[in-house]
Amino acid sequence: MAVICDTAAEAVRGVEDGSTVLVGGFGLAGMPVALVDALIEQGAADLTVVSNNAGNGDTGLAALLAAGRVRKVVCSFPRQADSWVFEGLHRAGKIELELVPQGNLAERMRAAGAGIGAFYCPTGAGTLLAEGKETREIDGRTHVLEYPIRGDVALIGAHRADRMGNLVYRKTARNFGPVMATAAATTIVQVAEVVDPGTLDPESVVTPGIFVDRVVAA
Amino acid sequence: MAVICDTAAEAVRGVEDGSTVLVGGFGLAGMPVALVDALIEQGAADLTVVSNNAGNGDTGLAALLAAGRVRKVVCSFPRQADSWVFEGLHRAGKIELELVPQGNLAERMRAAGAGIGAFYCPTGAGTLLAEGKETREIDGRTHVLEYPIRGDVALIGAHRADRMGNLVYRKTARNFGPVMATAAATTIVQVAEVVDPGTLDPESVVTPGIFVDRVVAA
Amino acid sequence: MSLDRHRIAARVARDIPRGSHVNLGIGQPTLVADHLPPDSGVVLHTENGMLNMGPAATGGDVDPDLTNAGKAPVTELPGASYFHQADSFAMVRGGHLDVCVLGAFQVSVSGDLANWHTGAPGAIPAVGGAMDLAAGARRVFVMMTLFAEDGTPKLVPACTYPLTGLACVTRLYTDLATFDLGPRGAVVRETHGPTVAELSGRLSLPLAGGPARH
Amino acid sequence: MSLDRHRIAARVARDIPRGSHVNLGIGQPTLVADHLPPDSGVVLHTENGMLNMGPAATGGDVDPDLTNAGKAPVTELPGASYFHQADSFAMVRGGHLDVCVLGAFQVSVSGDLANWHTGAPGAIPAVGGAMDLAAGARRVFVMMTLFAEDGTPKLVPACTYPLTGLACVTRLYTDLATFDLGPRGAVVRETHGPTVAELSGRLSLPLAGGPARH
Repeated sequence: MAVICDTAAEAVRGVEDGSTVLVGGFGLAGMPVALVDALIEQGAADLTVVSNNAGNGDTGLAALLAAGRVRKVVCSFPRQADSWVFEGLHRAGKIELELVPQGNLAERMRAAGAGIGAFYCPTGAGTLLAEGKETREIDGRTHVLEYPIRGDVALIGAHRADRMGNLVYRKTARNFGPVMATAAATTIVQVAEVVDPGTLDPESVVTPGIFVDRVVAA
Repeated sequence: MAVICDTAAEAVRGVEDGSTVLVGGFGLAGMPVALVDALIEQGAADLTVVSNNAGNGDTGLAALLAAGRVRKVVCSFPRQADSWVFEGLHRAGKIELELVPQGNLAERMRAAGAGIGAFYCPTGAGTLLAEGKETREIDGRTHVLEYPIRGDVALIGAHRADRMGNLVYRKTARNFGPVMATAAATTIVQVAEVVDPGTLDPESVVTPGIFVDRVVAA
Repeated sequence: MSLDRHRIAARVARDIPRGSHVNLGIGQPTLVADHLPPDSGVVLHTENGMLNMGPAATGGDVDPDLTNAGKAPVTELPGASYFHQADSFAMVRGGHLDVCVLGAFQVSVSGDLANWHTGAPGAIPAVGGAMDLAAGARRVFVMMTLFAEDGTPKLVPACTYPLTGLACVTRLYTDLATFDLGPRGAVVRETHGPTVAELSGRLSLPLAGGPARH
Repeated sequence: MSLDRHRIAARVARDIPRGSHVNLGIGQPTLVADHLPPDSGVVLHTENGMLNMGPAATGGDVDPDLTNAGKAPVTELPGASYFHQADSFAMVRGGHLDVCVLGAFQVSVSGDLANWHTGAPGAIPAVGGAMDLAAGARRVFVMMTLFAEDGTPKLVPACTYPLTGLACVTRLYTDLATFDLGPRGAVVRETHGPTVAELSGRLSLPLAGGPARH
């Protein structure tokens, strides 16, 4: 059952050093900035962060990186006009990078949430990013074996939650939130508003409350 | 681009003998009865039908079976109080059955729609239904290798469509529709109502029009 | 005194933690819902695609588009959500259900489950979501009578019926006793009438005995 | 005359069938949208989770929650839908996009694509959805200049940059010519200025020649 927290600090309590943290957002759309700020304050270090990007500008994920708390970033698109924090750390050898095609990033987290032990897919076959991975010919096409990506914690942003943890999102800010919510042991959500059960249309709930552990309006 | 048809007969035109037809519904909830009736009229035979059940009562899928058009049923739950048509045919050796756990049925069709060549999952490991299938130990647990189920045609029921083929469903009648829509070469949908683009809330569309080929209000 | 199926259901309900997400198998396990306290916060999952399912629908509330996994008309509670089959079984298989309660033909002392197929020649089996639930739920409870109508034990050293899942059942609720199952074999948690020694004899099984007897 | 990037984009747009579902890669391929006729019925997919994306947003229409794959603010058209990343890439990888248009560092005559990594020491590569699009779209078009700024051909016998996908590009649109690519090698569909023989010489490649010259 989802717990509704009063503060972002309460929501991120207990994240341990060495955790794998899934961080939602595509650039800043859907980035749970208040939760990431609270995590910086909370102090967990030696983190592996899984996110589409490696931080934009100086806020959110970029600030967590700048604070030196992240050992490794697993992402699809680290290099952008405003990814100077990551680039500086990476060039200085202070942060590890695992580059994963965006579809594999999403599907590997879905697999973690859906009880799929591994899956075959053609993305990246024959490229550097599949080097060393097991392959198999299926229907005449080379497929690469991919394993789930699980989080100890997911920090995601959504638009509204009800008190049972059901979530709806807004436009393309939906992006990785619903997938990460299924893939982490503890899913923590930042929303604009918490409403009573029965307020959200049951046909339109995107993330059912079963996947949500903590919610904070921030 | 979805084609809006005037009649169910027009919607099912061209289904060929020997096709694999995915038929939506869980019992009668979501069963596209008008499309199945039109398919009986259309005459395609020697079909493989993939559906959760093997027909209920004497209408819909049961009527298609009774008409002798189905060579094989792939389903999770053929035996029910009202599945006399299937049982009679099966006992008489006139229809083949492939029994698939419901979660594998859904996931194997999702795999077909999502470009997954095969996947490992623990369901059924060590049981009759996994006999002869390849297995692999992952994280200390036996996983069974499962392959996609693809349809030549999907016949599904939804609640409303817009003219671009976007679909919404009603309550638990949603069941297999959204999954089958992704897994067939041609997806044909029966709805209660066709509306103009812009009428359905973009946040609440369950099946985007990209998966829909033909729509009929019936 | 031995328990009727309603009292077995009540006994199961007592062990379901507050706020759990629970799937109740079709048939007798459905009765468990009637014994959950109104403030339990338990959220029922039905694998045909819904969370926070309400009680059976009657009269004007019956909606052919709103059924449970047994295809009986049900209702929705505030905070419900609907989803398609792949998402529904992702929940089941991904380990998100806290508890699932199933019926059984046979259960072995190590927790193997047989509940989908008698194996009789000519029988048409039906599996539905049973194998997914057995493999995916965090805890699998079984409720059944301890003996078949002909007196044959249904808790056995090893299942003779085709299996639904291996080593998946952690607790067994019956009319005569409640057991923990696992690698150590069957451990009696409590009995309803017979002594542990009597049960052991009737089942022809070694049973580690719990203290409780009701 | 050789084409500028807007005219290359217009040339690509002409080959996109009416009513197609299309993904336009970030950068120059985005320009193709400006050249689709208003009644084309083409539905644009953006892999961050939307179908029927509209033009760039300006002024008061800018919404930080509504961006394209390049993270630029965009608009929605009637009939749009939103979905999460696993669903978005299920569309891409499941073969549901009719056409995807990408940029490239290099393309080989057999359709290999290199567009994510220069391979330079110390370079931080970024792949995004390029490998999924290359592997999953029914037809992969590339638009690029035929030669790099230093005059090096970008259509090559075999890519020297790290690959994005093998044998995936079916048509290449450049400033100087349009090519079909595949197992037979590069076939010129039309040129914009040079003759096929001139192109063949500058590229040091055998080219099967199409008749059209514009």
